[in-house]
Amino acid sequence: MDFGLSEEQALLDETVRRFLDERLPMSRVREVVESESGVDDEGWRALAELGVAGALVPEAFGGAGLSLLDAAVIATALGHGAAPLPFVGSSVLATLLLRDVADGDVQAQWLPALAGGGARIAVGIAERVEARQGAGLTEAEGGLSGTALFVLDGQDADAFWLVCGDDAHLVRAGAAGLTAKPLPTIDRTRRCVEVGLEDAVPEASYRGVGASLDRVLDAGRIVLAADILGGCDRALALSVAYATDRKQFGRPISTFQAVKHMCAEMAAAIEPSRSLVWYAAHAWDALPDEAPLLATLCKAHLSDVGHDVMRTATQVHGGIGFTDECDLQFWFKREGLSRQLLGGPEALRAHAARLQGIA
Amino acid sequence: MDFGLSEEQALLDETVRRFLDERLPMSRVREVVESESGVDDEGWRALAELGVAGALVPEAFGGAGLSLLDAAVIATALGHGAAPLPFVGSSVLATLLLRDVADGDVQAQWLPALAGGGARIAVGIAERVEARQGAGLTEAEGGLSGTALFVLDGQDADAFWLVCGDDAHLVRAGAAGLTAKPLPTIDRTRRCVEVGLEDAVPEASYRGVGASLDRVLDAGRIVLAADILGGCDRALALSVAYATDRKQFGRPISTFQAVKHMCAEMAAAIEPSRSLVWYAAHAWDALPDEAPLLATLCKAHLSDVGHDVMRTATQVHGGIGFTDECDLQFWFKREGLSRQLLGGPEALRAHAARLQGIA
Amino acid sequence: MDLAYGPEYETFRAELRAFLETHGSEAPGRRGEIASVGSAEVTAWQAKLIDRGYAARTIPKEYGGAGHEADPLIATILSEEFGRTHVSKGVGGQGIDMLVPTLLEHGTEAQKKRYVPATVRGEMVWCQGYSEPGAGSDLAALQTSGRVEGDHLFINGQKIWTSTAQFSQMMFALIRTEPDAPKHEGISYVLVPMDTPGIDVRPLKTMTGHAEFNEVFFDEVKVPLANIVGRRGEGWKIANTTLRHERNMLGSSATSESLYEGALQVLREERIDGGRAVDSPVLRDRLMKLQAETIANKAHAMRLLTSRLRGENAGVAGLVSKLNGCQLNHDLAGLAIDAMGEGGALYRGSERARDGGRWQFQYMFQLGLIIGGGTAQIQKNIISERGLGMPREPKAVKAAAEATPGSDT
Amino acid sequence: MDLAYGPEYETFRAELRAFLETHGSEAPGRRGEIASVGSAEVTAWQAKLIDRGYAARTIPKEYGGAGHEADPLIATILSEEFGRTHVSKGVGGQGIDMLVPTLLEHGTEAQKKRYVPATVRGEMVWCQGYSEPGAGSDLAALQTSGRVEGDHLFINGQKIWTSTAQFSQMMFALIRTEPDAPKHEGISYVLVPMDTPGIDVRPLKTMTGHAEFNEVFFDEVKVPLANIVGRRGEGWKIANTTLRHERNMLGSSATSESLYEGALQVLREERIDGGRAVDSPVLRDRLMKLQAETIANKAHAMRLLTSRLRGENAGVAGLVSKLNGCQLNHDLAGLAIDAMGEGGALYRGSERARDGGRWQFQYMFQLGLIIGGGTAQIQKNIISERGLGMPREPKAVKAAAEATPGSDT
Repeated sequence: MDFGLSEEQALLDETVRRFLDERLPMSRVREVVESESGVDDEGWRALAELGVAGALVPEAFGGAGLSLLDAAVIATALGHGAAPLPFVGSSVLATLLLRDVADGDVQAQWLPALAGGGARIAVGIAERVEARQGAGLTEAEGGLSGTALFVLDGQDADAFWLVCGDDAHLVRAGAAGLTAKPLPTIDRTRRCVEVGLEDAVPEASYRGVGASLDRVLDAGRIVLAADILGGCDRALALSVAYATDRKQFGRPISTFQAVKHMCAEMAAAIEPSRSLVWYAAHAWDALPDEAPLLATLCKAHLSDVGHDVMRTATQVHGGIGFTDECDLQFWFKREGLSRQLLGGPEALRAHAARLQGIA
Repeated sequence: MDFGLSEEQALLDETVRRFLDERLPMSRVREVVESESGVDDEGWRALAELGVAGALVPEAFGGAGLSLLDAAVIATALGHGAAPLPFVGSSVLATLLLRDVADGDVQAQWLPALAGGGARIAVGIAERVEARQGAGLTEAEGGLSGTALFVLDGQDADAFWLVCGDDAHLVRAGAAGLTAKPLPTIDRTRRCVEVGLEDAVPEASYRGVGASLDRVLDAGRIVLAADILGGCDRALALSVAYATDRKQFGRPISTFQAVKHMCAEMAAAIEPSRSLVWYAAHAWDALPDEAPLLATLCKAHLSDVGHDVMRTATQVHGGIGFTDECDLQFWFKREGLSRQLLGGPEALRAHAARLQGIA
Repeated sequence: MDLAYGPEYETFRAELRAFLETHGSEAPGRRGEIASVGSAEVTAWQAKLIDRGYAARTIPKEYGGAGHEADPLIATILSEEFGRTHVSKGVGGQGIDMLVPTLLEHGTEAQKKRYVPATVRGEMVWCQGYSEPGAGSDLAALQTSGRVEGDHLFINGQKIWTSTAQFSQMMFALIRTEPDAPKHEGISYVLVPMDTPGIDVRPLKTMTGHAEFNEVFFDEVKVPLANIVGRRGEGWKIANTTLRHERNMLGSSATSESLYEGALQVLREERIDGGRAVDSPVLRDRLMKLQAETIANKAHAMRLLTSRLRGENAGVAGLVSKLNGCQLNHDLAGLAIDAMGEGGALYRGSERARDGGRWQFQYMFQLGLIIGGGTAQIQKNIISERGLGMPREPKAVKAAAEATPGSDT
Repeated sequence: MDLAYGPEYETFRAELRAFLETHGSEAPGRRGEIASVGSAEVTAWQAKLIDRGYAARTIPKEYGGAGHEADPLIATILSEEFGRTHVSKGVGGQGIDMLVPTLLEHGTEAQKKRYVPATVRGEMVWCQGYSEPGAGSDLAALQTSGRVEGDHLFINGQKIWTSTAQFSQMMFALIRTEPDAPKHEGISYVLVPMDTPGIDVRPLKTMTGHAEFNEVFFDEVKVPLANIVGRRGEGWKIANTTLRHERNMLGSSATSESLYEGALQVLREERIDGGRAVDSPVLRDRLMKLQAETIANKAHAMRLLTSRLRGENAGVAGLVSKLNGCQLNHDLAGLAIDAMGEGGALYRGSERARDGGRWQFQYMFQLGLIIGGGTAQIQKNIISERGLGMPREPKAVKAAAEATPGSDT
């Protein structure tokens, strides 16, 4: 019985956090989000050398061959840093699709490039979660047409996984008939795009892979929850630090009951959430029967906890927390996007009920 | 434009409260709830002289001929006193059914007796709100059979209004085939019974009166909300008083931020709720198009506010609030029953959506 | 209970409606829009409104207003009809809403003559200089200083959350002029021309991505002593008059009603898996919960209006509107966002963002209001002390209560 | 990450299961049931359990226990299997869970010999005498006094929230023996025979309608000085050891899991308008929300167990279980009640009340736990100070923090 991070995982966490502290401090994040690509390419390649970009790429393809729990540890650290890096889309969703769905040739072509940080693949899978107006793909005579919204990490991506029903198509960025347009959200640290297709021909198509798609969705939800968790950690740490620094009436506001209790409430919500994220990630790795429910509830729960934590942290910061100058807003907004990606809390809870035959 | 209580209504409120303070203090309430009937008959007759029992009985039948807003003012005062008196069932629901549904003979027979406080009629209408297991009436060859649950003010009632589909039947307590059995709930200040019927013959039956039944339900919801409001007022007043009396560390706990803020949160929830209760009651009297929605949302809202206020007040009282000795429990439990009567909050909100064509 | 306004008022309303129908199209952009402030278009519209008693209604004629008695019902009708038709109510903002009433009460005749008519006409725009980075709701802790030399003050320091500083001609500011006096007594209420050398206005961008506010820096800014309103050191009392005006401004349920209608529309229009969002019982339940609160707040506003009409003190009921309103507005925005799912995360800059990103903006901005303008914590102190008669905290503890988060704004 | 217990432990579990299957029917009523305490049936069952190391496992053999090393995994397996099968875990309560560990750590050899074996066998039942009406969580404010005369203490005062006083032979109590010492130093930890003249036990009925607790009054109750554990005036420190045990006891997720399963069953079985309650998307959404919290708490318990196994300090994670658990349990009960509609208001005494009124009882009782045993407010102080390293409040303000509601229990 050992429910917790291993020494290696603790080290991985520390390594990524230290890297981000040094190479991607918030001053740098602010620069990156103003850039066109919105990604710190140099930082991404450096992190790739630490095994982050290829965390889920098998060792045979030059990756680190890590577990989803490892990926969740990384995601928590990246969330903690509000890192403008294409981890969830390219390193988790796209990589797992390559691993679980693609054939050897395609794997050989893309996985090493992903692991090296030189290539990025975006994923359009939103329609599988909930069909929304103005989106949807159709396939006719080998060509894909339509619109895919909220394609994760799509800015400057080299290729796109596009999901259509139970089928997954890999389309190159340069394919004829494909256009990718920025889709500005409140979160500037991760870029979504809208992919338009007019009879675009995929590089590869895999049909009837619904079960794999669902499993990939589960992984994505867990990793997004882990990212929110990291943001919550940071928001709480910023709040405690601000309360310690900020003086009113000649005393740090951290000595006042109302402030302390708000911080305590954040901690009380965050800690069991961390346990839940670990549990869900471990289940994805080792307890496949439990994984779908845990992934679903985990993402729903972290979305609600994240919302509360971000609001409370903003209140602890007072007026300063409402300014652009205050870094807190980056996590506030990152959580705002994560909450909606791959299913908002209500949709996920309905899904969880169906999974258990309760609905 | 005048949105508020009239001088007469303020006087009515004060009169009922003062009566209850003097004649039904909590020491007396504790005695009454231990008695078999659970009603202070003497107090009820005395209140009848003040026009309370017959508030909604037309003056032609010896009543006070008041409005529903007046009745809501009375209900708030009775809720404030946790009064063990059959107002909601007998003086509101049963009286309105007599007024709106019954014929002149039946009205002449019962309304004066209700107004005088000498007779009580209970109402079984729960099935019209939501059909529940183990309940339901059928009519065959003029006889009623089945079970009516949560018949309000049914202990020692002289007659029962029993609703079956769109029909309303008035059955005397002594009718052959009718049995009334206590249905103990957490709230001991108002008695519900379970009425069993085996081919019992009604004294009068009125068919196809669904619209009237709905309007009576609306009135019942508003009056229950008003009762909850009165309980909230009392719970807040008890909390402020307790906080003022209770000393810790040599100071009244009312001087501490956490205690004050809990009281402020209660007040902030209660005051707009009062405005809503008045609005809904006035709408029932004067704005029939708006009344169904307002009645429905009002009861749902007060149920949620009531739940929060009772919890918060209990916390302000600390361990004492958890004891039987502390009077606060009477309102805690009274709210617990009111919340569920004539529709719980979720059911009412679904109903509100349907009323607006949103569902 | 009578929700009708009565024939006299309905006549007023009918005339107003007719006016708005005929002349509404002449109105400049909506009240508060920055581009139009001080323009000829604005002053012409304002003149027309004053002429009919639709603007500056209770300001005496001698100072450029319409010279009517205060009448809360008329004020409500004006607010309802201009709001309903989305026509500009004319010149608003802190000049006419806060400075003018203050000057009329505390100013010298010279000050009134000089500032009120121009402000009322819309030619002179004001900003408020109260908050400082180190002193939020606790105005007594202000540090911006006014050194008296001869007939002048020399102002040094910094103000923050100054919403219209960039296009104002004047600021009404709280300045510490008596450094040795007890905290509350050392402050003066000063009128500062914004073109005085030494003033530096810097936009303050908020988390919404826009600069709704400014910071204003003062470096040896020289202002005549004649620009002090009331006596030196009396500024604290005078500011409190004005703050009462602000608190009243924030108590309406109109924003909630409009956000509720907007959220309902979002739920009706948004489609999930082919069905409407409003067909989701869970989202609908949240919507109905917030509708009940919206209606309760609307009823509550009618009740408070009635209290004013009757000349009654509304007691604790009069103190809770702001605490409830901002939270409700924030929750309504949150519901609309959730109903849109991923689309709810879209923001300004995206063509696909519904209502131009309104909902995320409101979600953040209303949170800012919960924090700002008298924080939730301060509101709760006020409710418990003034409303419920609970004791003020002992001195050491009181400090704690008031220094809670949000006191920075 | 490895959720398996390993072969050695699975062997232990298998043996335990076999034992429970074979002998479970011999067990007396469930642990904690009042009727069975101290009976021959109980002591026989307890002896059987100790013999196999299933009870009093870590208490040394010389004091009547099974003499094993502490092993959190074994403890977890014991708790899981006894819980799963609803078989009595043997003698529990404050004697074996709190008094015995305290005596083993702080008692004299004579005290250990005299009290531990009898307690472990189930022959001697204890109650706890800490809380007083005027001193809740703030134990330093205790007023029950022990006047020293010769070799004896004479105790006067009152204790409250004494849950098993009516059938206990002994009480371990905190008594102020040094009236002139500073508050924390004047208290002694005293063992009081409950049959001493001058003790009056009165049932304390709670809002649930039942007397889960008692008040105990002392009038010149004469106890030998030899009954003091540790040194006179050391009681505060000793009590804190015991309180830590209590806080650990309250941290499990088993109650939440059981309430979740129960609530799910209610929703599955309850029918509204012919459909199941669980088919209401709104109730289902609430259920799923609480399921997520239940699973999070379960995972969290595994994490804390792992911390203990690793000998790590769990930090802030170790301080949040109680705050979350009681609130979750209260919410689960509230959901079950709402799902039953009017039926949810039925209570003990009604044949129609589902589960004998369990849900209303839990709704109230869990609220009592939120208030009691270290209130929510106190828990938050602990989390922020010990967990987040925020400063303790200055003296005057600290008083405020600790005197918040709930400190009465």
